[in-house]
Formats: sequence, C-alpha cells, structure tokens
Amino acid sequence: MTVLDRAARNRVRLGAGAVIVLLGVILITWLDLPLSDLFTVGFLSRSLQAAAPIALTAIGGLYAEKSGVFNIGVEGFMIFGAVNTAALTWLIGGETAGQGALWMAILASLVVVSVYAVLFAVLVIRYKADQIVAGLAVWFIGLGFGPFMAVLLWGSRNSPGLVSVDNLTVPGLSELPVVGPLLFDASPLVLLTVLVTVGAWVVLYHTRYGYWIQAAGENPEALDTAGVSVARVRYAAVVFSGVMAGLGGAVLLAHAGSFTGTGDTMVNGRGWIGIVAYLFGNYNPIGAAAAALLFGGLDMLQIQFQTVGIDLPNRLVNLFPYLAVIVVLTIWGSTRVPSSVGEPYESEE
Amino acid sequence: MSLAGCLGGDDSDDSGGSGDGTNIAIVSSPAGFDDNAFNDLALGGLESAKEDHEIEINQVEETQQAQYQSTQSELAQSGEYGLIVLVSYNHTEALTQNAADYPDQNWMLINDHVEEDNVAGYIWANHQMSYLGGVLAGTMTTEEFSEGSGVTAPSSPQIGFVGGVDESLINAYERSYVAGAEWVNGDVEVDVGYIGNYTDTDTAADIASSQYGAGADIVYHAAAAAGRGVFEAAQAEGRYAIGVDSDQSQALPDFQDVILGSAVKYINEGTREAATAVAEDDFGSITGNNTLSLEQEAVDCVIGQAFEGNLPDAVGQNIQEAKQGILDGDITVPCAATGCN
Amino acid sequence: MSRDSPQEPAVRLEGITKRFGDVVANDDIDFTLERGTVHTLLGENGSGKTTLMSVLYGLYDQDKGTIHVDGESREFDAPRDAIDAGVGMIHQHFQLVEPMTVLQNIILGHEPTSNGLVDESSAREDIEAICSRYGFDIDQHLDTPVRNIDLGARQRVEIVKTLYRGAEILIFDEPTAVLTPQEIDQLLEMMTELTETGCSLVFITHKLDEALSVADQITVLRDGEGVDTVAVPETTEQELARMMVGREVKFDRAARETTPGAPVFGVDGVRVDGDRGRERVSGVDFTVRAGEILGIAGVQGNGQSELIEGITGLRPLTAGTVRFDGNDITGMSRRRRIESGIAYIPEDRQTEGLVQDYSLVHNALLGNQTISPYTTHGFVDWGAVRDHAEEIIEEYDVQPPNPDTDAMSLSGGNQQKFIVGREIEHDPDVMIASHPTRGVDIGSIEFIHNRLIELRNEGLAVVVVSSKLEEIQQLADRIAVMYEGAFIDVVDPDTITEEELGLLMAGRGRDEDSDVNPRPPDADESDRATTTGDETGAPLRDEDDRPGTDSHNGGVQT
Amino acid sequence: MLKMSFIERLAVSTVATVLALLVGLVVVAVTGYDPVVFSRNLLEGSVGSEAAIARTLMFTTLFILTGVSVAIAFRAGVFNIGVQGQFVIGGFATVLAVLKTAPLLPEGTIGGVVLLIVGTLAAIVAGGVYAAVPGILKAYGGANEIVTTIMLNFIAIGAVGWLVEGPFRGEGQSAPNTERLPEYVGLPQLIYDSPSFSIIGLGIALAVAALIAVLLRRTSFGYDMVTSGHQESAAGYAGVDAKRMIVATMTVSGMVAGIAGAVFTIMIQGYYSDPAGIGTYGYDAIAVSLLAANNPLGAIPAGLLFGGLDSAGSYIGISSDVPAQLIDGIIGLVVLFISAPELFRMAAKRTGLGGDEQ
Repeated sequence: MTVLDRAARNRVRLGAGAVIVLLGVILITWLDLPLSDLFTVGFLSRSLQAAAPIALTAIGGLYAEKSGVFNIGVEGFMIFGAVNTAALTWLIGGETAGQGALWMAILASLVVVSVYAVLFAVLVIRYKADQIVAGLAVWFIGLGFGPFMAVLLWGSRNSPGLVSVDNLTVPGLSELPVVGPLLFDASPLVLLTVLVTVGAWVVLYHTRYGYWIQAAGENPEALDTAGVSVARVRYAAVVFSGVMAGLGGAVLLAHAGSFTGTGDTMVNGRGWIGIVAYLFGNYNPIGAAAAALLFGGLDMLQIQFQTVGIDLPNRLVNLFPYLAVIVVLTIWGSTRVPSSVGEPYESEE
Repeated sequence: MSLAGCLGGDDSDDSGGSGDGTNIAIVSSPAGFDDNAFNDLALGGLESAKEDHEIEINQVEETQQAQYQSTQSELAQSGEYGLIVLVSYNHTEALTQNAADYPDQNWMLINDHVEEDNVAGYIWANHQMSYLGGVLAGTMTTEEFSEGSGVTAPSSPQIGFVGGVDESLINAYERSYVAGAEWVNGDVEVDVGYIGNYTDTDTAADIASSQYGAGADIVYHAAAAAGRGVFEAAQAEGRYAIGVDSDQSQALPDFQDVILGSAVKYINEGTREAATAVAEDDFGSITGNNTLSLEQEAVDCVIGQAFEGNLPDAVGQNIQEAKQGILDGDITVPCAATGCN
Repeated sequence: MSRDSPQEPAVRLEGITKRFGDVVANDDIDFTLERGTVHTLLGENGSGKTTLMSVLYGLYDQDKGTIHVDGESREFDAPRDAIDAGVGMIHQHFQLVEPMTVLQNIILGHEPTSNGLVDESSAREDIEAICSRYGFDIDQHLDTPVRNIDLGARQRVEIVKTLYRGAEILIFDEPTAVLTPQEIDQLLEMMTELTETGCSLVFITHKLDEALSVADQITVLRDGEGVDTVAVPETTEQELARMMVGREVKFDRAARETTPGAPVFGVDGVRVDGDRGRERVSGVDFTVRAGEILGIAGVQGNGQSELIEGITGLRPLTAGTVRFDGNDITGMSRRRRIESGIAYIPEDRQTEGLVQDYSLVHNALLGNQTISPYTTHGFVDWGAVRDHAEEIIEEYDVQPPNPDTDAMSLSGGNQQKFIVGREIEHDPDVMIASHPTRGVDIGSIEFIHNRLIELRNEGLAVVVVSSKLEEIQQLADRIAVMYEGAFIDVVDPDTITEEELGLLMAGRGRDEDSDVNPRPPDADESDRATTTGDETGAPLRDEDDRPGTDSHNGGVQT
Repeated sequence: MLKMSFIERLAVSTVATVLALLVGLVVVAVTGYDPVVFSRNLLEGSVGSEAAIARTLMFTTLFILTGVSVAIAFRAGVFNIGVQGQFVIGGFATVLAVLKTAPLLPEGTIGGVVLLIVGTLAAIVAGGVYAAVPGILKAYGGANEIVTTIMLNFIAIGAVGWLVEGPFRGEGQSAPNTERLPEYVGLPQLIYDSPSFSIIGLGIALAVAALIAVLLRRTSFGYDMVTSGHQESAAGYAGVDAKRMIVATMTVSGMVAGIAGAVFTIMIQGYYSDPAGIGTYGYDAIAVSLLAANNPLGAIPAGLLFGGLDSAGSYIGISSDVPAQLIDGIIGLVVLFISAPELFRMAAKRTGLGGDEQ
C-alpha cells in the first residue's frame, strides 16, 4: 500500500522521468546513433566551453540564494558582463585588441559589474526591494542598456570583431589523447571555471563564511543571534553572485570574440539556465557545474546531430534544453529551497 | 518594446527634406546593420551613390518584423523620401499593403518583389553564387594546400555548410553549394548545420568547429552576421572558410588568412543603381522584378585577398568552367534565387 | 572585568524602556540577576519578558535605561557584544539552522579555523568537553543535521551552543513550551546544575509551578511594567497569579444544563501524515454528540494540529473515515464541509483565520464565499457582507467597532472574537475550536468560553483542542488526551485530577506505572520512515515552500 | 508591496516613472545628445501627430491586455512571466483558426465577424491551455513557475517560429510568414487612418480590463484568487483549493494573454511571422502590471504610459539619432524603482515630504 501510495503521490514526477528515459531509448535505437562520431573530443571541449559561463553564473546565483536572496537578475548581470568586457576591450585595444587588452577588460568589467551588484544588493537588502521584481528589472535594464551601450560605441547593437581568448597550451601534455586537448590545450577561462567551482565548494562547506551563508538563508535569526551580521553576509553573497554572472558574461564574450546585442543579446537565456543549473545541482557548486556541463553538452549535442547528418528540425532541437529544464524542475521540483529566501531580514525594529 | 535604432550620422531630427538633394531611407533586415554582409552592402551602395549625386541617407534599424508596417508607413507618410530601401523579404508582407497605400512613394525591396508600379524588387541569384562557392570548396578539398592559417586534408573530400535559419532561402544556398561541390567531385561529403538565427556567432563557431572536427576542410556560411563565428572557428582549427554576399576577406580583414574566397552578390550595385535612378528622376526604369544573376555579372565567386594568385590553377579553371556551363545552360543549378520548394 | 568582586550582581538592568512605535513594550523596568542563581521572569504573553531580555542580549536597543554586566555599564549594539560580555540566550524559537549539523550549529559564528578552513575536529573536542562537564548527551549526534533530532535535543544543542560561546549568564526564553513533562523535569534539573557550576540564569516563563520549582527570585511583569520582585520561599502560587493577571483567578467548571443527544460527528481510525510525510496521527477514533464538548488535551506537537486539519478537510487522511450526520464525509472537500455546517476556529488566527491586510468586511466573507446571501451565482453582495461584519462586531464586542479596520490592527483577543463570531454565525452543527484562547486577553477568554458553552447548550457538537489544562477542564464534558499521534485515554473531567491529566499528557496511562521513555534523539532515522507517530519535532516547513509564491504579490485590496 | 495604501502605490508608481525618465535624460545628456530634443521627440513621437497617437494607442491596446494578464496572476500570488509565450501561442492560434475556417464560410462582413470570433476564441483557448501547463506543473509537480514560464516562452517562440518557417508557411511566400488573413477579416478603422490600429481593439482591451476588475472585485472566484495571493493559508482555511486555484489563475491569465495575441494578429499584423521579431509585449507587461499595482484598471493608465514610451521609441528610431534602446532601459529602471517602495518611503521621510508609517 505504501509503495502504491507513494507512487500515486509522485506520479507526475515518475511519469516525467519515465518519459525522458523512454525518449532517450527511442532516440538511440530509432536513429541508430553513431555514438563515436557524436561524442568526439572536440564535442567535449566545446561542451566545456559552453558550460563555463553557465557554471559561473550558477555558482554565483546559488551563493546568493543560499544566503537568502534570490538573484533572478543574473541574466541581466551576464549581459552587463559581456557588453562591458566588449566595450572595455575595444576602448583599451581597439579593433586590433590583443590578449592583454582582453584580460584587462575582463578584470575591469568585473569591477564595473561589481558596482552594479552593490547597487542591486543595497536595493534588495537595505531597501527590501521585492527580489523577484528587482531581479527582473536588472534583466530589463541589461536588455536595454547593454545594446544601448553597443550602439553608442559602435553605432550598432553588435560590436565589430574584437578578440577571442587564446587557448592555454601546455607543450607536450597537450599531445596526450583526449585529456590533452581537453585540459592542456583549452581556454584558460574554462580552467578558471574549474578552479572557481572547486573554490566555491570549499568556501561554502569548509569555511566560516560558507557556514554563515548557509545560515543566512536558512535561519537568519540564528546567525544574527550568533553575533554575525546577516546583512553583511548577504551583501557579500549578492555582490559575489553579480560578479560571477558578470564573469560568466565576460567568458561568453571572450570565447565569442564579439558582442551581439540583437534579440535577447548574446547571453540569450544562459542566465536562466544558470539558475536552473544550481537548482538541478541542489545548491552544491560542483553539482551546479555538472548541471551546467549537462546543459552545455545538450546544446553541443544538437550541433553534433546536425554534423553527423541526423536531420532533426533544427529550430525544434534547439528547444531541447528548455524542455529539459522544465522536466528537470518538475521532477526535481522538491529541491529544498533555503527557508528564508526572499524574506528581508532586519535585526532590529 | 521597440528595438528600433537610428544610426544616421546626419542630423535628421528636423529633416526638412525640402533641399535640392534626394532623401533616401533604408530600413534594415531583422539582423540589423553592421552584419558585414547583406545590410551593410545595401547601405554601401547608397553611400557610393552619394559620390555622384546629392543624397541624404536615413538609416533605420528595425529588428521587429511586426513593426515594419508602421515603420514603412511612417516613412512614407512623411513624404520626404525619394526612395525607401527595404532590406530583406521580411518586409514583403508589410510592403504589400503600404505600396498600395502610398502609391506616390518609391520603394526598393531587396530579395523579394511586390507587384506594384512603385516597387523595384531586386533579387540576386543566390543559388548561382553558392554553386560557384561549392565549386571552390569542392576543388580545394581535393587539393593539398596549406597557405594562410589553414591546411586541407585532400585524402577525404569533405566540406561543410553553416546556415542561418533552416528555411527555403538558405536551403537554396545549401543545395546549390552541395551541387557545385559534387560537380567537381562526386564523392564529396558535405556536413550541414543551421544556427537558428543570423546573429549568434558563438553557435556558428561551434557548428563550424564540429564540422572541422568531423573532417571538413572548408566551410561555407550563409548566416549573415553570425558567419563571423565560422571564420573564428576556421582560425582556431586551422582550416578554411568561404564568405558570403560580399568579399568578406575585405570586410573582415582579421580573417583573410582563412577566407579562401567569397560567394558574392553585388547588392551594393543594386542599391547604387536604384539611388541613382531616383536621383535622376528615372525610377520607372527599375520598377518591376529585377533578378540579377551571372548573366548581369551581378553574382560571382571571388578569391580571398590573401589567396589571390596562390590557389591551385584548378580553382580558377573550374569556376570559369562552371560559370560558362551555367550561362550556357549545360549546368542546371538546383533551386532558384529565392529558395527551394 | 571585575568578576572577582562577589558582591556585584551578574546583571543589573536599570530603568529599561523600549517602545515599538506607539506600543511601550518595557516601561522603566529594573531587574537584577545575582550570580549563581536562577531568576525567573514571570508574566503572561505580551507582558514584555522577551523584549526585556532581547534588550539585554543586544537584539534591541533600549530607548532608555542602562545595562550593567558584572558591575560594568555596557552598550550592546548587537548580540555579538552581549556574547562577548558572556551573555547567552536560549530562544523560545530555537535559533538553529536545520540542514546544518549539530556541531556546525553549535560553533556558528564562533568557528575555530586553521589555514582558513573551519577546524571541526578542534571544535569537536571543545564541545565534548562541555558535554561531559554538564552532562549533556548530544555529543553522540554532532554530525546529525539538526532537522533530524527531536525538540528536547534541539534545546540541549541551544544550551551547548550558548556555553560554547563562553556564556556564563544564560537567558532561557520560555524553554518549556514545547517539551514533554519529562523533558521539562530534565531541563529544570539541568538549570540547577548550571547554577552550581557558576552560571547565572534568567528563566522566562508564564507557568507558575515551573517558576516556583527552580527559581531563587521571581520578577513579575505585567503589560510592560515590572510589578514586583520576590524571593521564592516568600511567595505562593496564588500571590504570583494575582500579580500576573492583576486579580485572583479561579477556575470553575461551567454547570452543564443539558444531556448529550445523538452522535453528530466522529472519526474512525484516522491517520494523517505531517508536512514531511511522517505519520503524525496514527489511528484516532472519537464521536461527539449533540450538546457535548469533547476536549482534546495534550502537549503541543503530539498530532493535534494534524488531526484537526485532517478532519476539517485541510489535510488528506491516509486512512480512516470522518462521519457527520450519519454520512461518510471523508472525501468531502473543505469547501463542502464549510457549507454543510462544520465550523472551525483555526489554531493560527494570524495566518489562517484572518487575512491580515483585509478589512473586517473582507474577512467576513472568508469561508462564506459560496454561501447565500453573501454570494449568489458567483457574485458577491458586498452590502450583505458588510452587514454581516457589522453584526459580528456588534454581537461579539469586537474593538474597535469599525468594519473597515484592517484585521492586523486588531488585538489578538479582538481578532479571535471576530473569528469566533464569524464561525458561530455560520449556524453550524459542529464547532471545532483549536486553541481558541491562545494569546488572548483574560476578558476575551471568558467571553469565548461562554460562547462555546452556549453552543453546547444549544445542542451543537463541539470539539475543543487545547494544551491549557484549566481550559480543557473548564470546558470539556469528556477529555481525550492525545499523545504521540493517538488518544492515550478518554477521561471524565469531573473525576480526574490535574496531576493525573498531566501524567497522561506525558504519555503515562493511569493504570501503568512503568515509565514511558520519551524518544531519545534518533540520529539515523531516515526522512522517509513512515512507521508510527513517533516524531515529536516541531512542524517543519513544507518542502515545496518556494520563494516568491506567497510573499511577493501586490495588489490593491478588493 | 502588500501593505500599501492606494495613494502610496500611486505615488510610488508616479515617482518611479518620473525618476526613471530623469535618469534617462541624464543618460541622454551624458552620452552627448540633447536632452531637450530627446524630450521633444518623446512628446512628438507619442502624441505629436495623428499617426503618433494612433501608434501610441496601438501599443496601449496590447499593453493593457498583456498587463491585465500579468496582473491577474500576480494578484493571485502566481508569477506568470510566460505572458509572452501565451501571447505568441494565442496569436498564432488565431491565424490558424481563421485560415482553416475561412474556406467554410461565406466571404464578406458576416463571414468576417464569424471568423473574428472563431480566431479570438481559438486564441483564448490556446493561451489558456498554454498557461495552464506551468500552473499544473507548479501545483502538482512543485516546479517554480517563474522558471518554467520563461522556458515556455522560449519554447513558444521556437516552436511557432518553426511552424511559420515550415509547415504553415504561406503559399508562394519567400519569407517565413503564414498566409495573410482574408481581407474581410479585420477591425474597421473608425477614427484614425492607421493600418495597425482600430479603436475597436482598444475597446476590447478596455472591456477586458473592466471585466477582469469585476471578476476580481465582485465574484467569489475573484475573492478566492486574490485571497490565495494575499495569504494562501487563510484561503485554504476558507475552502479554496490552492492547487486548483493556481491552475485556474494561470488559465485565466493565459486566456487574457491569448486575447492580446488575437488582437495583435487581427489588428496589427494580419498574418504571423517569426515570433522572435514581434516585440516583447509579454515581458513589458510585467512592468505595466507592477506600475498599475497589479490592478486591472490601473493597467489602463500604465498601458497608456508604456504605449506612449514605445511609440516614442519607434519615432525616435526613425527620426532622431538617439538609440531607441534607451527606452527599453528606462522601462527597466521604472521596474527597478517600483520594486523598492521602501526607498521612496525613506527618502520621503528624510526630506520631510510625508512617508507616514502605518
């Protein structure tokens, strides 16, 4: 009885899970997939590259949410990160900017984005702005002022070609099969993402700041009564989330080499996927990065499908990650959200 | 919200319009200006017409198709423009109404046509130039070649194609390109990928990388602004690419070390012709459907700047032979100028 | 610090005044805690006890007055200052982070680090030392997430946390509210032991017997003012009660005027799961007759809330049936139950009984949305609803008598009277009242009790849930005692003594002498266990509680 | 935002808008344009001519409808960010329904009116169903509706984009467009001579806003919905099935979004094209609704304001060299300022301009 009961209660989730598995099996058998052509080293390295901005954004977002602030504006911060990096690269190095200019621009753009993030944090924490609404506003502002800045600088919402980041090649090691091209001839920003992921995990679970962040989101009063300022912890986490999303945008730009501001801009929903990635990863930085890799991989997989010649309607296949997000959320809908997310906290009066 | 943008350098705030010169408005395609292809070419033709005639240009960037109707009528209603140039067929539906509503307004529509007396439709033979691009790619993939930043692998004749949106117009590029390559080498394998839009350079680069990774030597793109990504991928992978619409080795000199050539159409010549006609009060000479093809020498395949004179002789010979074959009717290029159905 | 001057009291508060807006929570209160003693702060809910101690703990800034700790004048801007001065507070609502482990909770804010990382092993040693010194048993569970341990253990975690921070002055804020009698005994014993090791304790409570049993001194607060401070041997329960409420209180059972009639309402074999899927009610049967009040007594957290939510249609039953007027209504929706005459005074008037930012007019429609004349064919007749609200205000003496007042601006007693009025005016056949007088002023308590008794006399079947013994004894015709999800016994209020009732609530049957041990903290129990109603944990947050669903909406009130 | 009086909300909305416009002007000045010219362009572009007014009212019509759609959900405590997707699905459904039904009916006015009704009903059903999906996922699967509705927006745009390019591309169309609706299916232009605006469309929007206001204020269903939004536990106590209410709310919200889609199709475009290029009314509607304090009647002035802004944006794009993206940014700023009423309250208190605490 209990099994049936449980099954009945979870039938939506079970159903969705079954559908996914079924679809996967059907796809593989029906299409007789040439697996070795699909999962190439190039595919893996492109997946890593696609995952990096999502992972960075996700890690930032999960810190903010762990601390009790749902930063739904990460998409906007990504746009700012991307457009600022492009603008600064161009201002520093012009159209013939080199690697040095790019790196300087990335750093400088993080500084700029951190200023935005501080403003956002003040609004949300000090002035108790509605987190959802303020976050959406950040997105709107990014969508407006990002391309606006591009138009000001370049007379077009798209930047001219700037410079994309060079791979970091370790002589010798890069010749190794599989591992070589993945790790020793890879974008330094991908490697940075790996470091950030591990670092974020260590900080969250093994330092006092991590403890405080967790407590601030679960039971801010407990932290307050332990003598730690909840506001300060939240400020730090929110600013960090903004900066990480900005870095995500910068990484996106550094890989693409130019800014695109048409439509939903070059960020194109990756911030939202970042949010889903950390929900999927259950607020664990490593889990979030793994989820980001999954989403990045799905994106690249549909390209592999095309290259291999599996003719699926491209525009529909492109929707797969979004569908996956919905299914994942429905199945993992019970991901435990920190208890006090969304509630402003005041220690006195 | 409207995403319109105006880039006109001129002070068009109070464009009184009553000067001696001709005012020309150009409304972008949804991809917007600065695409280094389509929109820029059209604009470039107008700019060059300025040299001979007194022309004021109002650049209107509008990326929402739903706004074309009101943007067009707004421009027409002002009565200030001797000619309104509309880039891309996304304008067709709106123009169908507006051309009739504003019978005194001269319109130029690029890539499509509307049957009205005041409309000049200009269509270029995309399929022919793509066929020539295919000939270039098909020839080079069997040649041993390592100039510039790339290298070919002649053992496996394999090339790639990156399209913007998987639709009839771009399908014509793809099919003709494949046919051109197969005309050179029946065994050639073509990897095909579509981005889903004309702006996402990142995805374009990923698709091209994937194709290079699978063994393609040369990738041709028909993806407007997003095509940049293909060149980036070519540089990163040490392979070659073929540009589209304009001579992209000139438009994007950063990439001239990988751009073997470009399938070009002289849109600029078209807009220049139209601007001139209007300036000379002779719009009647160009109204109707102008399909411009090899016959008018309006499309071509040109060799990239860095490779001029460096490519194997077979390239020039094959392209020449193919052109002749098309003109003579010995070669039938699949599809038509505006698409495959 | 001048700790070696024995004559200085541990804490001296002088003239503390604290206002919240127009409300004076503490009005010029003096308070002295001698070293090595327990000093009880006694007073009813809302008398200002917790506020006073929050000032001492640095959570609130006083508007006036001074704080002296160990003879030195202190300014506490934040709890950290108080902690640094050796003051610790064990809050009524535990200040614990549920997903974090016991150890992490204890060291929160005071984490020892080495090389930048938290050094849990050195913390572990320190905690084990504290546990063995004071005889706490929680060192077995240091790596268990707090959400998996029971309430008694959580409280011990709170105490250890305070001691870990080096506190010698401990404030216990209503620590017994959620404990079983055995746990209360343990706690009181523990408090005595703490004073023996040199700690000084403030004990906030509103229970006379507890105050007397452990305190050296008692300060009584009433309405934000200090009434008096007395030494324990020199006072009595009666005196304290008089000081607390301002008059002598006596509890009389209302005389019964009718005899019970036919069975109206009942349940058979009802089982209900709690928020996290654990069974909280494991097989309850009862029947209420017309003209009878069934009292359900028990320590809070033994499944009463889930039982009531189950029978009122707010929570699904996992087994069992509900009967009403001879029909099986187990599957009936909440809406239909309301319509068919089952009235319910909810346990939590703030979140359930009233929409806080609705006017009383709009609140008068709550529950009546489908009932004529307030609504016909789906359209609301606001005129009729307003009349109804005015009627309730008039009949039930709701102050202020303005139907356009927002519910939140009413006092607790007036809010409750409005709810009681609205539910009675449903003209129900059954009245289920859950903690009908919790946090309500004495005048309102009497009023509500009289109303419930009137209903009984009019022939309604009434169920009253309360953890207040005197309330249950005063109202009920039969008392069912609930313990760990089941009725441990059903007794006659006229023959049972308060002591016997207390034993039952502690889980001891009248016939057995054997100890029923409260559950030890069970670290390994998985969340998915669905065995018996063995969880004494506080209601836990719904897992699906997501941000942004209920706290972020705007909208002009309709 | 819950505990504010009507006056306070009005003040916050006004101040937020003015402040955002001021910031916009500062940006204009800082970036080297003339703020006076920009302001004049704003006025000219929104109300400066008959064409401008017609364009303003055209945008207003859509903003009122989408704004009301958002407001319904927000009032009931559900965050329907998916209005854009429901708007697209609704609009496309209108085209499909009209094109499929047209051959069965006589041409002319009567046929036209029937087709209008058929098309609008199709949009209502499609929008409602598409919105019900995230409602069901939230109610019964616990999926956060903010994220799912945004995902469904992407999906709606992608899927309709594919349908327009492929299966439903009009005969002989070189562009990815559906066929045009028959000539006789359209709203008559009674006042302004604009191909994209009919006063009847605006009338429909006003009627829907009024209808929804009545629904929320005068019906028990509306009471249940609003109560769920204010205090879910109290609603549950009063016999409201919270889960069902979430689904119902989303459905009603989506139905209104569907009407917006139908109006867009019939009044403005006349066919369907790639939805990536039809405008972001559904997102801007969030700002409209917030500005209106989630009050359906408030959506009328708020919609007018946004309509004016967008209309001015179009005008500025054509006849000035200030980048029109600025307007988008300003809208974002309006939302940002609205999100933090506390900001204004504190500012008001400090400057002594009021700001009484309740």
